[in-house]
Amino acid sequence: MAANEITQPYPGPGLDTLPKILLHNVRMYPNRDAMREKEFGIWQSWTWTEVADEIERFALGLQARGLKAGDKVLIIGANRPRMYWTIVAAQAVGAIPVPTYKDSVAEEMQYVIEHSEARFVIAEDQEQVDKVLEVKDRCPAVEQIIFDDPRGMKGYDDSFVVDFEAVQAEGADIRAKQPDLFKQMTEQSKGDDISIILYTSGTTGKPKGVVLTFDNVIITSNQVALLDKLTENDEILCYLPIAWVGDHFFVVQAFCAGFCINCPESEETVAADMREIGPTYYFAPPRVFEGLLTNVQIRMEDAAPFKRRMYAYFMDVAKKVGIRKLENQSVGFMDSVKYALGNFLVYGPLKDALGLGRIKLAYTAGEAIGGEIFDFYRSLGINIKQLYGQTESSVFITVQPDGEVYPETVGKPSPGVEVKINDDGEVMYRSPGTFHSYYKNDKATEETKTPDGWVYTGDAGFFMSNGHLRIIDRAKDVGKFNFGKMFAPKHIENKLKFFPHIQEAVTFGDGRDACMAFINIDLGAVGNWAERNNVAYASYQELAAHPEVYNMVKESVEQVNESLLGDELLSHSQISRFLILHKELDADDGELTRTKKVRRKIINERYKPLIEALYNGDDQCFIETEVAFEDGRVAKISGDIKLVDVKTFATDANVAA
Amino acid sequence: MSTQNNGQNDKKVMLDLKNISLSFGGVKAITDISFNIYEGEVRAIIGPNGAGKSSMLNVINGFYHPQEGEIWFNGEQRKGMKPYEIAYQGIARTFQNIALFKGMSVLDNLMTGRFTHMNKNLFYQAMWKGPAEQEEIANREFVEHIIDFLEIQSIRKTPVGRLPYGLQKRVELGRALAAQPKLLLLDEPMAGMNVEEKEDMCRFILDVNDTFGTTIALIEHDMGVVMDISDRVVVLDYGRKIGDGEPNEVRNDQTVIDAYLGVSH
Amino acid sequence: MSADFLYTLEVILNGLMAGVMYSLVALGFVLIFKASGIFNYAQGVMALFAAMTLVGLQSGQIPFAHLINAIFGTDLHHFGWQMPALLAIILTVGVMVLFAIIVEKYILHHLVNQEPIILFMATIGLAYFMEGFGDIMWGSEIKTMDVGIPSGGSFWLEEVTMTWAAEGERYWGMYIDKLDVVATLVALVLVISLTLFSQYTKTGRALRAVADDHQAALSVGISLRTIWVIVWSIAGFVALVAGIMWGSKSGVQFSLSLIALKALPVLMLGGFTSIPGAIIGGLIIGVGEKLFEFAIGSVYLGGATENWFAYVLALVFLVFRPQGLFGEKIIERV
Amino acid sequence: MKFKQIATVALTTLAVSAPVAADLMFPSLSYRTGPYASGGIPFADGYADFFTMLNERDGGIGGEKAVVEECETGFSTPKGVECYEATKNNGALVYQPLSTGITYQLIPKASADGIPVLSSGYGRTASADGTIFPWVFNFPTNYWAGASRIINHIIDNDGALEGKSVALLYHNSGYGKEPIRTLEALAEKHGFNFTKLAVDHPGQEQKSQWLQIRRERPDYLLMWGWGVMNQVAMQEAANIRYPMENFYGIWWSGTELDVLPGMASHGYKAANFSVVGSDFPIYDELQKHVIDKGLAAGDGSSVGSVIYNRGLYAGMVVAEAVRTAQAMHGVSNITPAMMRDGLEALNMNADAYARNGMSGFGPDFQITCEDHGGTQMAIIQEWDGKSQEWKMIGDFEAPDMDVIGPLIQADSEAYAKENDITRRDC
Amino acid sequence: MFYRESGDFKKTYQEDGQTFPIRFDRWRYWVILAIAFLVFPFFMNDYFANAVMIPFLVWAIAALGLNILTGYCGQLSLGTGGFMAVGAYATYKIMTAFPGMDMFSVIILSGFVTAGVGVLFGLPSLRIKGFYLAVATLAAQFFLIWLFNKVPWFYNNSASGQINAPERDIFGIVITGPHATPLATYLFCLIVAVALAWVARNLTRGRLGRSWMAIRDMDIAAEIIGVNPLKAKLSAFAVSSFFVGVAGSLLFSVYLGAAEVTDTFGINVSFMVLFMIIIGGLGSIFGSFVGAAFMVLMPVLLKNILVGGLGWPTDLAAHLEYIIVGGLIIIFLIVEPHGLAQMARVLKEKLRLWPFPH
Repeated sequence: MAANEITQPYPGPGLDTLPKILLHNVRMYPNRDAMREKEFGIWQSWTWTEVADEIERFALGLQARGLKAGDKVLIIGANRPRMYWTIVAAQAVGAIPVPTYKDSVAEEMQYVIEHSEARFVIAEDQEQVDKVLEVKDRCPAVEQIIFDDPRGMKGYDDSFVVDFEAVQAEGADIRAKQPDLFKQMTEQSKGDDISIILYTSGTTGKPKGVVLTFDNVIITSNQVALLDKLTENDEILCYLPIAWVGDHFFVVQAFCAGFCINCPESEETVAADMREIGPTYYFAPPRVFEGLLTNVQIRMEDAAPFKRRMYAYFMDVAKKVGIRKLENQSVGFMDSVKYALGNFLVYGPLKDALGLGRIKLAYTAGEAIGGEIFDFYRSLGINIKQLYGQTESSVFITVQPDGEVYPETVGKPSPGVEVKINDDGEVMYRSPGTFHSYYKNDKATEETKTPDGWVYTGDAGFFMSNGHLRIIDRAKDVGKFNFGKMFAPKHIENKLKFFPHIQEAVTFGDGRDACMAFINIDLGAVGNWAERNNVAYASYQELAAHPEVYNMVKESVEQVNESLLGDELLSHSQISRFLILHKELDADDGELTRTKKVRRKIINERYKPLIEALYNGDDQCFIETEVAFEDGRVAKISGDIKLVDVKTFATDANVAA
Repeated sequence: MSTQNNGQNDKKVMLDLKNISLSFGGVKAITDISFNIYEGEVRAIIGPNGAGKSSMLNVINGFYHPQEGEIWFNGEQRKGMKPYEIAYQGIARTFQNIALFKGMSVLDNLMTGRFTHMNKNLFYQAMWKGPAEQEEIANREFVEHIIDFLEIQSIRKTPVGRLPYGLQKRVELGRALAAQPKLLLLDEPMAGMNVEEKEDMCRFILDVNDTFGTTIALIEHDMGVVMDISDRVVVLDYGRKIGDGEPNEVRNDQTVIDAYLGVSH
Repeated sequence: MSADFLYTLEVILNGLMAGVMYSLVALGFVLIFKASGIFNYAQGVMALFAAMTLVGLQSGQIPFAHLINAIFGTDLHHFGWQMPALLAIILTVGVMVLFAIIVEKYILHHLVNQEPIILFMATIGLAYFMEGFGDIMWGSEIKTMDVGIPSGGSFWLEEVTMTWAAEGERYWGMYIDKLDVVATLVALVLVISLTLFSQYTKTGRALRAVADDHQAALSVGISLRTIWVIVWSIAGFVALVAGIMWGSKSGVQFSLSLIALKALPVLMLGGFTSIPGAIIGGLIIGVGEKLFEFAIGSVYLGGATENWFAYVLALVFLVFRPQGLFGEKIIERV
Repeated sequence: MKFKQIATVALTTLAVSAPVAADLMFPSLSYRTGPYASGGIPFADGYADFFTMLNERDGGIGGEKAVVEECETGFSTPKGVECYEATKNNGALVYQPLSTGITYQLIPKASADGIPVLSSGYGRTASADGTIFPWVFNFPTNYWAGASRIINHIIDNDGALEGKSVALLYHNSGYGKEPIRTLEALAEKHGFNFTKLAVDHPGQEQKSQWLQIRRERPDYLLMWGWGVMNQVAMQEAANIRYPMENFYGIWWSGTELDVLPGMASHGYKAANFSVVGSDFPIYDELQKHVIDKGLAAGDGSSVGSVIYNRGLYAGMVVAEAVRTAQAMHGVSNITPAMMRDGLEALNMNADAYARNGMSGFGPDFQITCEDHGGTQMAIIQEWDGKSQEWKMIGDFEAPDMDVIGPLIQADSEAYAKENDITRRDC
Repeated sequence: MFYRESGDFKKTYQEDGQTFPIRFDRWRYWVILAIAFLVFPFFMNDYFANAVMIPFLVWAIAALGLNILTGYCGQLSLGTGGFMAVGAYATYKIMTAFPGMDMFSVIILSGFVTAGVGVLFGLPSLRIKGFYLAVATLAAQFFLIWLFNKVPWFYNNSASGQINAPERDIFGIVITGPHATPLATYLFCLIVAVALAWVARNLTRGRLGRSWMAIRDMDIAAEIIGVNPLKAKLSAFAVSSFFVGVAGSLLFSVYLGAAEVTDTFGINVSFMVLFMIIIGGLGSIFGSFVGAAFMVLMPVLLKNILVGGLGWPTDLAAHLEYIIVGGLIIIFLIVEPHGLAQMARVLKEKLRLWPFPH
């Protein structure tokens, strides 16, 4: 595919680093809000001028404390303005910010600190500081910890653990003496300098540090901002981990377009904060959209019959009309009226309740999204689009252009990106966002990036006739049935997960004769159902084993089978048997990644008896597993698990076989 | 953690109770008790049920007036003050049975705690715009820090009646803190709490003592908690003082063991 | 004895009698408040309704005649019988029991565990309802109550006392209304029987249990609903007695419901929960207001002080004893 | 938002239900409920029945149908005002507020709106002065005249009052207080002791007052009572054996309901301005055209009673005034202003009474522009315990105008001054 | 359903603390005010003004006053009628003593006089609580009525003891007396009512209001937090009486034009105002208005339906009115003991959550 031309790489001439863009924005939008954070009950706001001032003082303070160009600055914390300021402040000094996941345990953190050789750590609060202190002995490079929230920090060693404001105060002193120092500092770096290192969670093995240059992130971000016509009037809510490339991408886009970044009060209040802010631009992985939809469905089930009927009726209208309206296709007059009424009665309030009332544009990426989920949002009039990307590409590889949104594809290559499918069916790309390298891991860099700049994505996919890319699965997950047909587990799992009562699913089929499935029920949805139907249960395990629950899941699986029938490539992947796991798959037990992706290898090992039982045709199987609690204790859960057959639907191919 | 910061060298007596006796219609609740509270310390009052602990707190915040004895606060002897006057002196408290203002939100409860720090007159309040609003905002800011401190952001506007017990206790602590007291009296702050809630509460108490430097006097039944968080302990039994000292001393005091620890086991 | 002294004595005696009449109404309040914590403002209207029912039954009035006539254009008035007083009283008691059951079932049952002020308001609503209902049922004209209670001054007493006054003074003997004497006797019997009832019968003990502790009462297997019906029935009966007394005195009509207002200061004085309090409070109020009117009101203040004096007396009293004469001491706990 | 919606509903309901403006509309501010219903019902019945009879018999007045629109006041002043506001735009010709309180409130309102108010035997006595109160009439008599008439009756029958004592037992309200000033003036003139005894609404509790009466034994007792107060007073009077022949009531205390069964009230007297009894031709007409046809306003029990008669009388004078107005202006469908003219030219002579089949029913009088009070004559009636009937004693007689005249003058001038009214020229 | 709250976020405490933090509510509030000030005047006639709007506004002010005392400060009072009488007689005395004074000043002065009397009768509240206090306030009710009935000075020695409002104006517009136009009286009452509602909101949202509510909810805790019960209760009595006095003043001077104390300010007035706040909602300014609307409009509506619509005899209708009002009060209390304001709150929450049930 030919690359689209890049006409305007930067938001303005010479604005090739974030600090430079920051100063530019101060000139452009001195009094517009650049950042807000819900704190102390209100949205504390900083204009671009104020943000620049904060960053300047901090940067000068950091430098005064010995931070040098090329040093790594580890950032651990939630989405708080100071964490973001730290990124830019470090970059201004010429240092490299390394954001990391705040919920990672000490050992995980130790690896990143050690590997990145960070000299400075910026930690949000006492909890994070304690974590760093715990591993400090093994990470001799760390010289200083700077904390944001002074709560409980009184008794700490002042020489090693410093208050963010104290650093800023030092910076302010320097600025008083050298008013132009900061500006001069920002002049030092250029577009091809390293801007940030993002550690990927990695479904396998240790995290890898993806090194991205300013050009990587700024050019990519700017292209998408231009494409989507983002302006300084937009609003976003940053609630995803700051170490995730998506979140960083947001920040860069906010800098490029000059719009405002909003930080939630806490993790628990994200939904409420989202409702208050009403972002116009929104980025969420499919599971967030799934979660929202599940939530909507659960809540609607509790509604009075009248409301339920009204909801069902208007959702039907929306399905018929909504997407057409969104894509500016003609709609009948009566349908328009019905849709307008529906908008008043259902869609409007619904979107508003979800905080999506002002959305101009929403993106989802990271995993495939269920078509039904996708259509649900689009029928409500939310312009949600899929994109395809990864950390290594500074997010964007392909994106769905307006008016060409198909649930099963991830769109066309975004501006400046070239995409091809190699002989193994793996998707490859080359773009301005292509990462610099893996930090201290040349081997991995070489394995992933060809000398001429093409990058292996690790995903299997193909171009459809309309020029859209369709991703089937992780390339290494895609397998083959014994009878030679393709098996794409993720695809089927996603279909299963669309049902509100199914939280997680794992399918098996590679090198086997048929497709089998593990199911995790959604405790919220099923618990709600149990409550309404007076089903008593004491634990997840008990609820999961309930025959009624099995029936419910069985119906869902059969529906999935039926839908698979329509897809030529996958019709033979119908699930023939399944079981409901006695425990929830958990990142703490290593079964999921921190971003809640299934770790197949571990599951294959841990639940081998169950898999075998599925294929053996047993009705029941005993299993014992270890679970880890938050405080580190380990316990065992065991039980007999019921295995169930499911109806499959005959395809022509099957019949022929 | 709290002890390490309380320099034991320059002990300044904040509250001094001298030979206090209190009786209700002939029934002696407190008999000739004397003890003092140093500035900045966490002082625990313990004792079996009916030992006169709550009466002691009630004497300190002026709800009861002892028949005999002297009360010295910050170097001044107190005479016949009403509880609300004592609040103005900088003593705040929580109650054993939660005494929140049920009809108000968490925020309003805490703002009520700021009462002694607000003084705009009726006319300004009737007009609102101007001084009254400014005063309100200034105090709201203070209260918001307490909300943040106690991690009760998400229930800010919830009517307190709807909150679970543990949170209500926390809000009540918040209300007392909002008064920026010099001396904070806590009447069984952890009664009826589960282990996790107790841990939280301990953390808050220590943090309060640590962050704001507030002197704390508390009544508590959970001996483990008392020994952990207090600097000094006074032990009461049948309205008399039977022990006074640092947790370790008290723990090993035979009278105390006999009277209290022995009984409770 | 000087005439002034005798007059004063007369005023006091009459005050005591008036006080008994107040107590009769106050009793109904106390009974209900004790057992259910409800401040039953409708007590006065209950007295009116009971009296109306009694007179209506006695004279063979057709209930709702006016309404029926208005809707169907008929011309109904009376059944044409005259019922003996005793039978009418028994039937009226039955009506009051029915009333109690209806009140419990349709109102109180739905208001369990509400705040006192809400229950209070509900009884005001009930009072309004009953006022309209009674008028529609029995008509709003003044009716004469005649159940055979004597009335008028006692000539015997007048003649006896006439000689007491000092020579040459204008004195015409002591005046005491026979009706008041009867009322006093009835009140006495009522209080004694209520006391006996609550002391020596199972139901009575249950009532006391409820008054002390709802939970405890439930735990010994007494249905709160039954108790409430019983209490309201008794209160209805007391209302009937009050209605008969007041009705004999001033005719049965709308104003009878306003006697509730007379009972309130009595309650303040006597405490909401004490039966002896209601009696003694009534006597104090009765004597107090008559004496004040006699000695000060009509002389210096232009009269008609009785309406407010009782309240002011109760108010002043309460300032010094906030829980009333016999009310349980309010202990504030921290 | 909610209350606005309710308001709208209320307004629309009103619009739908408002009666069509009648040809001759007579609002009746009746009180069939509340503590004084027993007095209010007969009057309202009599008033309504009279017009019903005219409609049935004559097809109305001068060919125009008469419509009586009742509005329940419950004897409450605010409700009365509300009734006035609700009915005044429906073409109301004349208001009879039936309550001194309501009359006081309506005087300025009706004067501003130009609708006549007629308060026969109650209301503001000074409104007899037509130059200050152009829209208010209070013929044939008033409380001051009533008080004077009673005192005159006592003097005429029992001799001079010099050194005697007269007590007034009054309803502690505007109504009850009305005669005080007159009686004080009369006490001065005739040299008797005057004592006031106030009884608070509603009047069930009079023990203190009666004990006082018993102690002080006033020679004569006057009563300005209403409703239950009358019955209780009568009972108490009987109880203390107050001599009934020395006990006088005003017309609102002189009804069948106010006396006791048997001989207990024998000899009790009351002033009145319409006579008692049903021995008049009008009753035949009523029987024929109203009661027999089932058109009676009430249940019939009040027909013939004292207050029913007063209702009839009120209807009759209004009808006469309408006829006068129709004759003056030559139109049958008159306006309130014409009604006023009719009232100001009303001449209630023997012919007029006879015309209505009510010969001797009330005093003769002639209303003029200046004089809105008429001759202010009243009659005394006495309760006969044997026949259980009220009997008229004596005739309609005028009050002591030497005393009342200046009082009216003074009060109307005070009103004029307070409200900045200039005396109109007649 | 109507609520769209996305993007309505607060950046200052001022915004967060405003009376209507939700955009839609704010907007609705202004629409109602606009209707009241700009639309209703065009439809104002005698009946609408005198039977509906003016009584509604006057009673709403009285209800506001009582709500401050009972709803916010928890002091149950049955003396409202008496305090209204104080306002009315103060107005009468001021109007006749200072003929040149404008009506606003008259009304405000009357309010202050009532506030003083209120404080006097509020003194026992320090010792007496709950129903005892309610009954104690009846002493104020009866005593004041008796006083105004008895002492001729209060009614300038008029023969009947009635008081009449002379004609007074403000800026040349006649407000009282028979020549006042419905439009003028309506607007005057409206301005007073809106201004007082605003003041009530201001007082209840701040330090003073919180001290009242603290006393109401838990007086011991309030005292320990620094609230002087004497000051809190007496200030509640003063403010409440001010409002009630203004209502009494308006009732007499603007609405009725004349008054007789026993009849106009009797005990039933006290109960009616209490009904208003119970039905409207204790501790709610909005509730005071709805409660007043309910109690004023309900009888008008019933009368119009029963007498006007169905042609029933007036006495039957009046009795039925009692039954219906009484019955409705009971039903209201059963369905929603916290009044219409609470219903509105629940409804609002439901609409905010719409289409979700929770």
